[in-house]
Amino acid sequence: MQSNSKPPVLALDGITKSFPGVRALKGVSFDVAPGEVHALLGENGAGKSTLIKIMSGVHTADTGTIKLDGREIAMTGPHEARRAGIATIYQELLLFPELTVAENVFMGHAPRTKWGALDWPAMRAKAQVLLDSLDIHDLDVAQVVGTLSVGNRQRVEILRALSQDARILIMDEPTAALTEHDVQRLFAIVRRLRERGVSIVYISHRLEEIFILADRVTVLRDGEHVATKAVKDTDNADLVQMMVGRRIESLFPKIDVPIGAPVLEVRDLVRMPQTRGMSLTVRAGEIVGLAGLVGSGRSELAQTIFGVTPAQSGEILIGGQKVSVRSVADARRLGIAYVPEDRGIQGLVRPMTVRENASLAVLSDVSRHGFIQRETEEKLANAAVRQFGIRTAGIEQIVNKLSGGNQQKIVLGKWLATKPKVLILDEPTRGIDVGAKAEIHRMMGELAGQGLAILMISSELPEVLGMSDRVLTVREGRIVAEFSRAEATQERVAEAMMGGTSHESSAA
Amino acid sequence: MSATEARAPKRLPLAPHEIVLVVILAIALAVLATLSDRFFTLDNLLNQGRLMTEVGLIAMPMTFVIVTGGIDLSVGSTMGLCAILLGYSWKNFGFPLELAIVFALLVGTVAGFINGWFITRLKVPPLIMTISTLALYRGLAEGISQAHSVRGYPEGFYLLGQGEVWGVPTQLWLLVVAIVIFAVILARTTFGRSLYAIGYNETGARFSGLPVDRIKLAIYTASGLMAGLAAWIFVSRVSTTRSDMGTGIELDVIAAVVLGGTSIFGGVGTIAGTVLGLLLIQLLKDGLALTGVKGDATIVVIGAVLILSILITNFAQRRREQGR
Amino acid sequence: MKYSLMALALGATLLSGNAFAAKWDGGDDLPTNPLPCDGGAGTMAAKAYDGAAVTGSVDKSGKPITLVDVPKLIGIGYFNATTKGMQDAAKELGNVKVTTDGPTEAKIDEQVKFIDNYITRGVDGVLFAANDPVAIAPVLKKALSKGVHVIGYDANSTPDAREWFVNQAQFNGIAKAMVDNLAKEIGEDKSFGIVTSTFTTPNQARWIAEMSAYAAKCHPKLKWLETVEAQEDNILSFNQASTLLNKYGDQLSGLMGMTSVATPASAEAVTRSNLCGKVAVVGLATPNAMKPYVASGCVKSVVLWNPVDLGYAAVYVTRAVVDGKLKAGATSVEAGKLGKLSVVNGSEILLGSPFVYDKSNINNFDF
Amino acid sequence: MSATIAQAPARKWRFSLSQEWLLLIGIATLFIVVGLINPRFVASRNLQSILLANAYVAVAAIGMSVVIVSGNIDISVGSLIGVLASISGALAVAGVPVFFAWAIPVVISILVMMLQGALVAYLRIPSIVVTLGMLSILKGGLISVTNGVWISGMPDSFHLAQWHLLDLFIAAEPGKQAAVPESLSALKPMFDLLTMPVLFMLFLTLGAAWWMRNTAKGRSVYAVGGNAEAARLCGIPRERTLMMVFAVHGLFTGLAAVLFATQPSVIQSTVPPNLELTIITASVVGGVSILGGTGTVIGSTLAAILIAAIGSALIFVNISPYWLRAAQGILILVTVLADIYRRRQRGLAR
Repeated sequence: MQSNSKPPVLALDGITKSFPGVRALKGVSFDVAPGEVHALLGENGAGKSTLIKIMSGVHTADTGTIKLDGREIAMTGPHEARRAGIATIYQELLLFPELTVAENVFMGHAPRTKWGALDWPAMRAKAQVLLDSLDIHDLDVAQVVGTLSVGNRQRVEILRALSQDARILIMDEPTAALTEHDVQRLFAIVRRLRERGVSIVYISHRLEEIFILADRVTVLRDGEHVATKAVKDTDNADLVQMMVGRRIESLFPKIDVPIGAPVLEVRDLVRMPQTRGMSLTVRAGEIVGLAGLVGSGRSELAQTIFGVTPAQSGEILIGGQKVSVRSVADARRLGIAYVPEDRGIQGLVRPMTVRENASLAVLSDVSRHGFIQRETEEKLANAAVRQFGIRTAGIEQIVNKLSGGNQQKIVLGKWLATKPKVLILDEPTRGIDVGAKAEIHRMMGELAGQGLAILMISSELPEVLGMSDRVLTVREGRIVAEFSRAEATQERVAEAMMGGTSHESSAA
Repeated sequence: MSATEARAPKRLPLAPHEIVLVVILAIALAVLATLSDRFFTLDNLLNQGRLMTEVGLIAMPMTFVIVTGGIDLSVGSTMGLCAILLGYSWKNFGFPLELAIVFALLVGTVAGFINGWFITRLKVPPLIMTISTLALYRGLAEGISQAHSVRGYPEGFYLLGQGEVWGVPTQLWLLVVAIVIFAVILARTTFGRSLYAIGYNETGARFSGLPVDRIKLAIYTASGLMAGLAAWIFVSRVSTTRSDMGTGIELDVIAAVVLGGTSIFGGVGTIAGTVLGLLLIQLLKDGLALTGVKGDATIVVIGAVLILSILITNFAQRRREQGR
Repeated sequence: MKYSLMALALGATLLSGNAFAAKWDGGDDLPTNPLPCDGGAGTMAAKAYDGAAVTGSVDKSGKPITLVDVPKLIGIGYFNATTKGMQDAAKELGNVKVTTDGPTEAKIDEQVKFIDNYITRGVDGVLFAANDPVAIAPVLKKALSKGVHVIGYDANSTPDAREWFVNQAQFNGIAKAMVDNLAKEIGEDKSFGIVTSTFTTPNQARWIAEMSAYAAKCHPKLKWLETVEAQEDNILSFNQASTLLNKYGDQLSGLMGMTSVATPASAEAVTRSNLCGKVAVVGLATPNAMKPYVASGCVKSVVLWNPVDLGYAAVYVTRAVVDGKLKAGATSVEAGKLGKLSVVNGSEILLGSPFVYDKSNINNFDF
Repeated sequence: MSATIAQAPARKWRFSLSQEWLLLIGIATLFIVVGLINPRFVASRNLQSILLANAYVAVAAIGMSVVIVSGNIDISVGSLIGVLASISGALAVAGVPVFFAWAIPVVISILVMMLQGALVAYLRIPSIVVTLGMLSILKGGLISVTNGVWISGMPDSFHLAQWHLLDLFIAAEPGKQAAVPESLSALKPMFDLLTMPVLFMLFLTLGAAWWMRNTAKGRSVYAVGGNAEAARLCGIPRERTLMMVFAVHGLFTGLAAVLFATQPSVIQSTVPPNLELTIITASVVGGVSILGGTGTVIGSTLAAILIAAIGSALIFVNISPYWLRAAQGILILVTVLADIYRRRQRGLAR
């Protein structure tokens, strides 16, 4: 292992950090060698975020030392970290939507003319050089960031880190919001950076990525360091066991259930520009996987069925009856539920309590003549907490303070309270740790078993393949292929998603 | 284990900011009452209630609007327009007075509806929309009235603004009813819950199937209606109709709502807070005047109290969060 | 912008044409009573006392009394002058204490609240200058019913809401002075514009209506062009006056300022446009604000009563009422250095005829 | 995706241009149409009146735009201008050298605004609350202190707003119309237009636009207004940036107050009614997003001119004065709707 031979560029030793009431880190040690991809694993709450925040200067450690190139440094703020060449790419991309790519890259350290003014031409030129160095050719430095895809926004963040001559790049779940195609491009970029000698701390819940990309892996659990191993010395089951502390039988506990009559039928649904005549059928007890790139129209299709953006033409049938869905309220009444892709914005009202979120989609059920019946509402919320095993201090807990997995369970609970016939899940396990992921998959199986028709949108092909009875692929607003569970393989689905264009070549 | 049913500690009856307000109000009352023996009398307090009714009525829907993260600056102009049309339709169209009142309320409702329609349909930001109609509605009032005031209403008309029912100013009953209705709606109904949800996260509310646009349309319309009601009471109180009625009332209303702890960013606020804000402003104005402080100095005090009360709440909140 | 064009064109067709209306914009529609052209006294029918009576007041004749003065608004030169007159009178009398307090903007509800608070606080008398004659009436009646004497000055309320009103000058008298002076300065067949505060301000509306009636009767060829609103704001007044000058060019020979803010601002506009001598400015104003323009010869005459005297008289009248010296049916009242003032129109005390300041006497005044 | 990329270049440029083009076209149309109806409207004397009398609004709107871009708002600005004008006048009357009578109010303005900035930045009170409170304090305080006495008798040289460009070079005596040399007489109308307030408006607008676009500090305002958290991680602290924003706003407010105070020969020591609304309207009609993060000061200056020109134009086309305010309201609404329509067309609606 090349990484072990060189002295570490960054070494943390015996790091302890407490927050009021919580000990987030208990004597954790961690190091990164030059040109190494070091994966950091752990369930939510294991202390990963705290550790990277200490590395990037957002938090200060209570005890422990941080050494850069063997010299101990005092990390007093993000400024210090940046000066030390440590850059972080957070999960929630921190960009300025109204400003251009070039400006986003150079915000805070823009090139100046000799008069002290910003040197726009130089800024654009430098940004272009950075783009070229990473072989990115579909991004214009003058574009406004707000109009970019998620993948491109992330590239802007990476460019920003590189523009500051970062030697250590911390990436917090960089693939969580990416399409398969963008994931491949990210991998290419990461490899390129590694060749240049940049060290990368890589955090992901997708274990397969660790094996593709990382040199070493460190696992944290409950704020403690469990192990650091070379990737070649470990395997999937081993990692999961270290993370969870117990064995997980299967990530995709698919249960075979009898498939019934069609529940949801969609015919030639049109909503320009993203839904251009789509047809599909989901039957009772069936899980249909919908694969496609971001921007292919998969989420838009779901939102059209759900009434957020009502259809311009085409038919929706529920249980064989033609229905009209003009609003979310219509959809809800017809038994359509949608667990959206963006949990924080679309799925939940995060500053509200568990109780208030749990009842938000069924306010009419917990009220009489428009007055909310507090007891009914509490009963509903408590039932959801029990049924989905939501870890919370109580139903009066503010949702924002819960982990991603628990938040997702609340969204699920909120929509299942509407007693739907059709459940549309959009990226149901994005950014959720392994344990919770398995739990959600298990629930999906159970729900299908109860006769629910489930349409699942996912960018994670293993999830699509692992959970679906049938797989549909979407491209450019149309459904382009259908595979049975037996037919569906990673290659075939991916090829259908890309449409066999030259896209793939640039990713490799 | 995970699925705990243990309830979070019972909520305090009042939010932290409201406690701050109650304390300030109590101190102010105590000090002012010792300084002037005419201040803390039933007569004076009821009279103050009469004087704050218009601002109070408009502050109710304004609380709703601000809770959703919006704002309505056009209320003063709407009030002027309604007042003018009440008098104008009575005098020039020959409407019976009852009809003229209904007409004025209707005009207020339509004025609010127009704000709401542009805001929900064309997505004009509320501040910009209502800044425009602030000018427009006042302009209509001026144009229609041609600067003539309408006077000489029949005696019975003044009962609302100047009379008493069971020893309490008539309009105060209306205000109390409005406060109860709006408070119950905000705290107890699905509508109220929806307002908070919209204020915190409009997209999330939309994706939960709440009729966001219809709710917003409803509250801006309610804002117009209450401005119309305030216009009716105001005309009845001062016995005349002029196009400049209600000028600048929007700032008084917003000051009361904001002092009451409603967040200008949406999601936070209660009617109880707004009522406390109203009382504090009105009683400070009155009490200071009674103890010999001039009007201009009183404005200074109110400005300082506004900033200080929010400051204290912020500090208290931060202390509590750090203590966690 | 296409839309704004359309709106503009539409607006122009719909709303234009007021220049040919018989009456001047900004006047009210109450009956007018123009004075005879030759300067006679005009017809004034003797009228019985039509003011109200105070109930339940304590007899404080000769004893110290506390008064509150609530003008339309505080912070403008005119009411500063009336306040000064009141303080002068209080000092002379020795047994009167007057406080001036009021809203910072001329808003009717604010003024009502101020008076209401002072009634609660307990004063012996309220002096007021009404923002609206009707709107202020209920609170004044309340004062009367609580034994508080109520005396108006400058701007009247309805007579049944106060005891007496100290009238600075009859509306028709002011109107005659203004129009006669204008006609004298610009000539009988010339055109002019008016700068007023707002169309809803009662005194200004009354004056404009009276001027319109008087001009129709005595100066029929004088041509009114336009009235513009300028609040009580000197920058806006200046802008509006400039706009009139720019719009009408040579056509415009005179500007009338209806407030103590508008008149100096109009003079300033004329001065800055280098139109002194070509455009005459006539108007109501306090002498101090007009001194530079009168001195430069840009303004020949300013019409006004003495607001200091007005405030002074108001306090004397109140004292007389409290002492029982001024009762219904009286025909005159003693007012210190001002001498005997006569009672007119039932329950009004007349300060005198409007006064015309010019270069020769303006420096004798300082307010 | 490729479609977006194809039209990507120059989008930002076109966007920021058209924001201002819309207003410029509006102004031009207004002048042409009203000029055809009444040629005196476009006479240089009237143009001068319009520009001169509203230059201070435009200058104040520059500061307001900076504040709004940073995601805040200031409704105390009208009251502060009233207070500063009185201070300026009082200093001049008291015999303080004229330069200090101009400079001291500007310094006070910066300090007051920084105080408000501190409350917003460090104590995290929403700007609307801070400035609403300050509005009350300033408004009441001004009358308490001055008792509403008007200020007059300032020395001639105090009246900065009455200086012309040529005064600086030719006339020794400010305030008087300079004698224009023969050789330049053809240009006289232009020189007449360039009074001090207009020059201030021009240079401050261009200067501020340049600063907002081409300096790190200027861009940091957009950064904080667009995404305060992201800005912090770029080494741009929200707190210090907001302090700077309010200080800059204070500078422009102070200058606006001086232009305001040095115009009339009598200074009213009351707060100009609704001035804050006029200034905010100019910023907002000028295209500054009330949500923060976008907008330019050139737009706000053009909007200030447009609004002022509308007010004057309506008198020139003989709109009944009773309907003047309604017509103004409709025109503002139309401008706002045109802007929203335009954004929609370009898919930029939020």
